[in-house]
Amino acid sequence: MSDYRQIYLDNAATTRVSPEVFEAMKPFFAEEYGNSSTLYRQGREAAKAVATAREQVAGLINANVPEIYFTSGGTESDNWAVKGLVCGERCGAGRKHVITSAIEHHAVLETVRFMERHMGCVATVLPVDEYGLVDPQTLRDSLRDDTALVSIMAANNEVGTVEPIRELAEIAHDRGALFHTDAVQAAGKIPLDVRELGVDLLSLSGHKFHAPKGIGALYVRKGVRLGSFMHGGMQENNRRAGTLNNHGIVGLGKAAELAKKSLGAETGRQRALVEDLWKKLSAAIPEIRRNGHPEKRVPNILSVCLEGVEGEAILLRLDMYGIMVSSGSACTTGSLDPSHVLLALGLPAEKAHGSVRFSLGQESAQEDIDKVAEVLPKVVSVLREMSPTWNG
Amino acid sequence: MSDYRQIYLDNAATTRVSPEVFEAMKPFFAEEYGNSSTLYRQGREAAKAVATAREQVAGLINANVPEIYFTSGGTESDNWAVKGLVCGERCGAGRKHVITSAIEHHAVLETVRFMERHMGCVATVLPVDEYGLVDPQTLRDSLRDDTALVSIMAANNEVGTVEPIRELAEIAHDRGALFHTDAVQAAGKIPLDVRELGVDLLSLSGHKFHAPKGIGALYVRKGVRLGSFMHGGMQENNRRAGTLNNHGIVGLGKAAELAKKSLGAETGRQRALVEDLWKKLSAAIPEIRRNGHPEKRVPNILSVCLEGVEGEAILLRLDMYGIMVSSGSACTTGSLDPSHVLLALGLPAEKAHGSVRFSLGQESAQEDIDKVAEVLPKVVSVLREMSPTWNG
Amino acid sequence: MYTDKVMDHFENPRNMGAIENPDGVGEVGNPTCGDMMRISIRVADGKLADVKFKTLGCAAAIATSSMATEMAKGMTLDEALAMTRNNVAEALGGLPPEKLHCSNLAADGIHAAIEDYYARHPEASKS
Amino acid sequence: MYTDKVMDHFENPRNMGAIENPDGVGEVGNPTCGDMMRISIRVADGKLADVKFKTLGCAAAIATSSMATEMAKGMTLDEALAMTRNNVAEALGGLPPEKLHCSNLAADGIHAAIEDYYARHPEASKS
Ligand SMILES: Cc1ncc(COP(=O)(O)O)c(C=O)c1O
Ligand SMILES: Cc1ncc(COP(=O)(O)O)c(C=O)c1O
Ligand code: FES
Ligand code: FES
Repeated sequence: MSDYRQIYLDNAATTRVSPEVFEAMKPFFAEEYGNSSTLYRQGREAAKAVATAREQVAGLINANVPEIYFTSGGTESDNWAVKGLVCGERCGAGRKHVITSAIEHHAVLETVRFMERHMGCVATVLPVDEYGLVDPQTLRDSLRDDTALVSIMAANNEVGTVEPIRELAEIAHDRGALFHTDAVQAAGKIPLDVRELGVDLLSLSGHKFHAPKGIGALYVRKGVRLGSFMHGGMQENNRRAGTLNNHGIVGLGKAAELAKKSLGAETGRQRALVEDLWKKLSAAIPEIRRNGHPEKRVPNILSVCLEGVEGEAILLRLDMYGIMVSSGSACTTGSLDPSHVLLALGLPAEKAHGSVRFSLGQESAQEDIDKVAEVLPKVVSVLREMSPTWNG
Repeated sequence: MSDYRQIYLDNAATTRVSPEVFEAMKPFFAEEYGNSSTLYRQGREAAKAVATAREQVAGLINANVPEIYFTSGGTESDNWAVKGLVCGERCGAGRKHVITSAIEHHAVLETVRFMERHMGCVATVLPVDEYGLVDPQTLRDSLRDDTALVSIMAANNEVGTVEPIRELAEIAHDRGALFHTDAVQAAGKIPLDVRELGVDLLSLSGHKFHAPKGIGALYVRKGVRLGSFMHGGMQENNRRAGTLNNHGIVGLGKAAELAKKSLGAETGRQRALVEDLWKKLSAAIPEIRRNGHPEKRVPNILSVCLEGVEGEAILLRLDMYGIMVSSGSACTTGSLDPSHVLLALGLPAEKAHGSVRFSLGQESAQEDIDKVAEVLPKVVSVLREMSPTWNG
Repeated sequence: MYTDKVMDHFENPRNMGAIENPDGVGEVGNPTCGDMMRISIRVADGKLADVKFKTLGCAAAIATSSMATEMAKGMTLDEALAMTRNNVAEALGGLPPEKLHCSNLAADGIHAAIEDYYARHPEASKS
Repeated sequence: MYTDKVMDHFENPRNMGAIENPDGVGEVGNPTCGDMMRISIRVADGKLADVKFKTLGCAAAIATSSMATEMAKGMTLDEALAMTRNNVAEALGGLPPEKLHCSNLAADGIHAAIEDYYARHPEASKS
């Protein structure tokens, strides 16, 4: 069965590097390999390419060019934002309180937990409603005079819900706290304008929108005093040490440029595919439920729960047909609890175990949707037939 | 003059990705792009490639495979080693003292300074002798009961001096301190055996030995309790979060394999070229001085000081002939003080300003050496003629 | 991460289903944990004449169900009671360490079904 | 980072050398800082008839020496004294911010040479 066309619907996990991005990066491996902080011609050429990429990334989120700092990915950006603020200048100023949400990525949640356990911080983790939305009033009530930072993601990676960042950032600023948003799942998927959103820090990661793995960026609004996370050389205006990953940076820039260009059209196209998939699946499969907010969401993610089956089993059965998806089941991750996101949305554990996430990318096509709509009902009924909790 | 053959003698800054490495990485951009922690076939393939790379890197330094953790480069490895130990378990155990040397890379020195300024650590920075060697007796005298970590580099990046790591590690262990070595300039240049050296932690960086930029590794001896630096997902045995940089990891593995294979022959070849260069330069240029240890050094670095000229000017003049080198001059880096390494070796600032580093790589050839031997004397005499401190 | 044998039993599970009018039924696991298993057995001449499973769970849970029932079929009740979790994992060529908790279920389920058989048939004496 | 104009003056410096029997000499900078400059001038009719430099320093130091001497030649002493660091940097199409400290030297050196001229020729009155 493995000769089926590969149907990759796990773009929220990682994406294929697009051909234009690969072409843009290619010279930086074995031709323009110079260190971008040296002075000779070859290094200067690399520095120019890095400067262009910085413009492209700034363009995607309407930042000023010097506000973009390159990192090794979304995880580093999130770590930097949280640790650099809380541990740096703000902490010295006596602000030790951090607010985040229950559905953040582990890159934020685990970092906040570390700050609590080892750095003397205090954290408030905001609940979300059944759609995954943070309630602005709850944020308002949780802010304290010593709140250093509020970190709420722009879009959730499991269910796709888009948070009301602009409103939340304003509320944080009213109390003198800074605002970070993890926009790893939002960048390139929905329009992002740091000025309009009013955020102070924003994380993004290249491999989520067709740039390579191992490259990301942190937007740091001009004037924000952020301590360093990566100490060493004077790269990135003395704020992020380490030899610049030129090929990655060039790839990130190119991907940002492409994403910006195609944003409107791709959004519409992917949203239509997702709706079509949901329509077909919900018609063909009994006891299927959609997760996340019906409208406030990124266009490319469909998360469902399937009664009486377990996520990893679905994932591996779909793989037999060349369909690649992801699951929020605990069994997939090797931990004991299923997805903290689904639980935070109020799903009982037994339902959360039966979740599957389809996430589209620029290469996803109607035929992929049709194939899933044909295969998933079969897979689910095979597994349900096996299940002691179905028709029991 | 720009149509000269490019002569790249700045391999200690960064190297060209070798063709085999590029070929090995290539499929991981647009074909095998799956996330290595997913379960479907494509992800499993990526995971297998990562496992192979881990073996290759372990092989280069004679580590056990699970002792290798992938990072975004030398800077991250150094940050992790220092912060993870001092800030993590050891610190809780009341050990707050760190020892390092005056000639470490900024990735270690600045990290140690950060720990002092913000984390309540106390640091001792060991001096070096005129060749750049750390004196074992000085280390012995500096160790305290609360010394958590000794971090001494395996080879210095500016002058190439190789430190007596085995002896130093033993001394540290005698007092219950752990030992980290920054082997970024040593890996792939001289044989490294973590068991024989007896180190607990070792940093390396791919782009210094013909792998791409943005990938590195930290060796963590089994049993060493090291706190995380990058918090988030459960990758890397729950010790280093972030989606794995598959192409980078595969490239690093391949480069490690190639380096190991060619180590003996390349070492000899590069050492002979360096000696030949020194012989020719010292015969042709008056008032030239060699930096670093005459024997205890990596094979690929020649650092010299030239009386009466300034490093950046030499660098840019050599670039006119297509020769790329590096300089320890303050003017090159934009800081006010010249290289902290040359000053630590006891060179007066005016001499340190006139330093140039030639660093060879696997592509460096005799004709490159001959060209430098022909061009540098000309460049130096043009600049000296311009100089008010020469023949006054 | 899974061996070919695990994948084979996952993709083509043996003994899937429920025995009509079984001599014993064992139910282990908990849907809250994402795994649950119901084993039904038919006993003849002190041996397991038939063993079937229904399993909710991951690939490891399904594969161990399939493998364990396959192994148990034809065993005496004593032999089946002596079957351990490790026997099953070994027969599958190993399981990832984080999957051991769910793969324990299969042997436990068979044991529970046999206990159920003894409970229903007090005359059948355990050795 | 350097403009083409800077690179041109660095690669082909104008007015490099020392005037024999100069009317004034200015020495600024410090080799410890990596930069030092000696400007020698010849004065005729209250104007700088010739200006030459010797410079130890980076590309910016050499290029500003070249540019500043080029600009100064033919100026009246007053004009040359009014020449600022910024004039020179502007004429070169700008300099990286971290290079401003060394590029200051050139104008300073010319001023120092003129001061020296006045010191040697008390009869020449400053306006
Ligand atoms: C919302 C979110 N934040 C952060 C990350 C971490 O990004 P990376 O894997 O690039 O480190 C991810 C993806 O893994 C994500 O989905
Ligand atoms: C000795 C040494 N340590 C650490 C580093 C930092 O490595 P990277 O640039 O890969 O972060 C370098 C090179 O820049 C180095 O030479
Ligand atoms: S059913 Fe959860 S790990 Fe197998
Ligand atoms: S001479 Fe040092 S910056 Fe110019």
